[in-house]
Amino acid sequence: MHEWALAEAVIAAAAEAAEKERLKEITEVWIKVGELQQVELDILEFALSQLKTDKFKNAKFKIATAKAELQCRVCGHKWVFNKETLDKDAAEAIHFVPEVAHTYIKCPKCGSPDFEIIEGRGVWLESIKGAK
Amino acid sequence: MHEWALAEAVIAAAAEAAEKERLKEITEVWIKVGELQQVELDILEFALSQLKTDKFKNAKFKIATAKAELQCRVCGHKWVFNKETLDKDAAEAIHFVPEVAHTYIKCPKCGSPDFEIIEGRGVWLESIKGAK
Amino acid sequence: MVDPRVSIIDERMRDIRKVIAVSSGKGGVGKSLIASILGLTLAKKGYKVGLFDLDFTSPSTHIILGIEGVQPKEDKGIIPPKVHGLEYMSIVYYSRDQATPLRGADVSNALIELLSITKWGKLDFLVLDMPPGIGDATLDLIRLIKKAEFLIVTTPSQLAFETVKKLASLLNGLRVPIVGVVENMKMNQSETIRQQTQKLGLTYLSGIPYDPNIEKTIGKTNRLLDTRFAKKVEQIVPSL
Amino acid sequence: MVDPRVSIIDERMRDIRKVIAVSSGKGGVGKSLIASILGLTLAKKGYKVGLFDLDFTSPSTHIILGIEGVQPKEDKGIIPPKVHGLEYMSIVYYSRDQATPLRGADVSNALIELLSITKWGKLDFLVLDMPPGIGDATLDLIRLIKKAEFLIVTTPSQLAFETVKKLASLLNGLRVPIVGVVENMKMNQSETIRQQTQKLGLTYLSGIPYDPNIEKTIGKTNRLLDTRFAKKVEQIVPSL
Ligand SMILES: Nc1ncnc2c1ncn2[C@@H]1O[C@H](COP(=O)(O)OP(=O)(O)O)[C@@H](O)[C@H]1O
Ligand SMILES: Nc1ncnc2c1ncn2[C@@H]1O[C@H](COP(=O)(O)OP(=O)(O)O)[C@@H](O)[C@H]1O
Ligand SMILES: [Mg+2]
Ligand SMILES: [Mg+2]
Ligand SMILES: [Mg+2]
Ligand SMILES: [Mg+2]
Ligand code: NI
Ligand code: NI
Ligand SMILES: [Zn+2]
Ligand SMILES: [Zn+2]
Repeated sequence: MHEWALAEAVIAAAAEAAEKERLKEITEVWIKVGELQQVELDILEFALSQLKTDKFKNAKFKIATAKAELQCRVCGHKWVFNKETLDKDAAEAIHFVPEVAHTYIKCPKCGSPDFEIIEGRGVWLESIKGAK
Repeated sequence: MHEWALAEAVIAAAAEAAEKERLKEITEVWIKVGELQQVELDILEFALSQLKTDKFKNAKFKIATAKAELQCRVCGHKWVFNKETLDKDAAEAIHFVPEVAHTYIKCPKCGSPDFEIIEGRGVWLESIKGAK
Repeated sequence: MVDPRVSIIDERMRDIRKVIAVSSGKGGVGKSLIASILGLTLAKKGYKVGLFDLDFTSPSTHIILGIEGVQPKEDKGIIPPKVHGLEYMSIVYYSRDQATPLRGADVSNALIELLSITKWGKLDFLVLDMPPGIGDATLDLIRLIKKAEFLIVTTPSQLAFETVKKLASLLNGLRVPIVGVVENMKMNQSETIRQQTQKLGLTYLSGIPYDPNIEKTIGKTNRLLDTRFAKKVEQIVPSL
Repeated sequence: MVDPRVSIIDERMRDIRKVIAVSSGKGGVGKSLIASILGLTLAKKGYKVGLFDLDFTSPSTHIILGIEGVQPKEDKGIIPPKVHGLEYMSIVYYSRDQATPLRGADVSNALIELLSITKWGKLDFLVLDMPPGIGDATLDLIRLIKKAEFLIVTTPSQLAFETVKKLASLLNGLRVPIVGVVENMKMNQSETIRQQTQKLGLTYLSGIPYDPNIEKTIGKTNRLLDTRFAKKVEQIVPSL
């Protein structure tokens, strides 16, 4: 349920972006959600709908997900995060703070925890559309 | 004159890349040099020519330079590094270890040393061409 | 693409009156002990206090405070549990106190994540236990929490004071408020650090003696508050 | 685009027999003092020794060794000056000992730069003074210098030993060799840390007493070598 806090951030960031572009109304908000964080999309969507301010009253929220791709800094190996290979507690911890992936996940090829999350971390505001 | 050490690194990296691509001979080596580090290009070129091993005997080294663009993490301001605004010692220190830029350079807009070197740091191997 | 998290941090800090970052260029000077005891002391005085351990790769306030077996609640964000009167937040809730090797970019990301999802509510003081060095956590704090004030810890050693000078010069250059300097682990009555602190234009807040018995009180909050150490930390409160 | 620097690091390390990283999850445990005195001790025994200060945001070995007014020479790379018998390298040559706020990515870049341009030549030992925490410098060292061995420093405090356990578990997981553990600032004869070290399967190298007079010897290499501290550091040598 901390998805609510993330939704608040998205609304705040979209409002800021609209301000910058001098939009009176926001019609579309494109959001990208990385799978590493295992955000519950229906809760996120519900929260977004509840948090709508006036500017967003006709806004559609378009959510795309991105696979979480990890790359080892030691051996260069790339792989995709698979929640099923983790125990429940570890998966939940990563849900809150994706960086603790470095505690629970190791490079499947060389065993190093020194990998980069090259894609699929967190919630991003891709773009907004609206009317001036 | 530590350009020599950088040239050695370029030759080693190009040889590794050639190995990976199974090239018998290298004909072109594209190098990018960022201006932040103020590498002396004629020394770099001379060093490269002297360090050529057999595989490189017909190689041409193509060197492009990139302006050093810095961006402040606090206020977002972007600017281009200008050596002339620094005293000689600071410029020389940055020549050896570009990161000490954070000691001598501040964001011209907000005064923060917390900026990112978004382009124009160091010496890069862009690509190689050769024959199998 | 925009990272939406930074847009909500001001809102999350809105009802916090003061943010005190206990810091020092140097490690091992007593930042974590001072941050913990300062938190406890303020709570005992009736203030609403949060304590946030930002030393993600080597957290220690949970050991000092003997905190185990609690977890934040989830309610439209995460709500730090109240332990010994403190709203207490640490990465150990998620790392389970196992080795957590993090590069600077990861430290920055974890910090921003926790700042954006943690709901502190109304606080008089949020005490931050900072990692050593002048790196991602310190720079992000300066960047993201405009109301943060720094409490700088040193020891009588030249080695520590040199790094304090560097931190102070960085903060001064950016006009970030410095509450003052605490000299910890004093072995004698030397006034050197007091004088050097004042020469830098900074307030000398307290001189805490070296106390060989402090180790025995670690993990036991009542006993921690009974030490001379705690009495000396209390001297800082009026300056906050 | 390829960063060519990492391709030359093996070559730069080729003629170095042993690389000893003096480290600890914790700050302020004596890493810099031990690294400095270990370097001096090895040099006095006739070994060819390099000392490289990798605590870029809070360097201190130059203060401990009283090094001032020297700079590397440029000769197809940079050649560390020989000071007190040590080939000595530090970022202070370039930061002029001013505040150097670096994020982790900068620490990583500066480390790779210096590793790729520094010509140590033939050395018996390269001693590395590591920063606290488990961050970019430690991870890059593990990644880039395969022959690095870790000498881990702790104090008798639980707070320090907890971070040592984490560092050891990281290194063991990666099969990085650990020379052993040094217990610094011992206040009494307690065997606790020795026992806990052995329980982890690690070698207990030396127990160094707390010495209130060590501060007075800082900056004076002859006096540093005359301390009991130095005698205890000498005990480590046969294990290297
Ligand atoms: N005044 C003091 N007297 C004795 N020991 C102290 C004192 N202050 C701190 N310590 C001890 O010094 C070590 C470092 O303290 P810590 O708070 O972890 O420092 P930091 O957070 O700056 O790394 C710990 O073992 C702690 O118990
Ligand atoms: N055995 C000891 N006795 C007394 N003081 C010590 C001892 N070892 C280290 N110190 C002091 O403790 C402080 C931290 O030492 P330092 O080598 O800088 O640690 P680190 O590099 O781990 O941060 C310094 O002021 C140093 O002089
Ligand atoms: Mg989260
Ligand atoms: Mg250079
Ligand atoms: Mg601490
Ligand atoms: Mg040190
Ligand atoms: Ni959740
Ligand atoms: Ni040069
Ligand atoms: Zn790997
Ligand atoms: Zn700026």
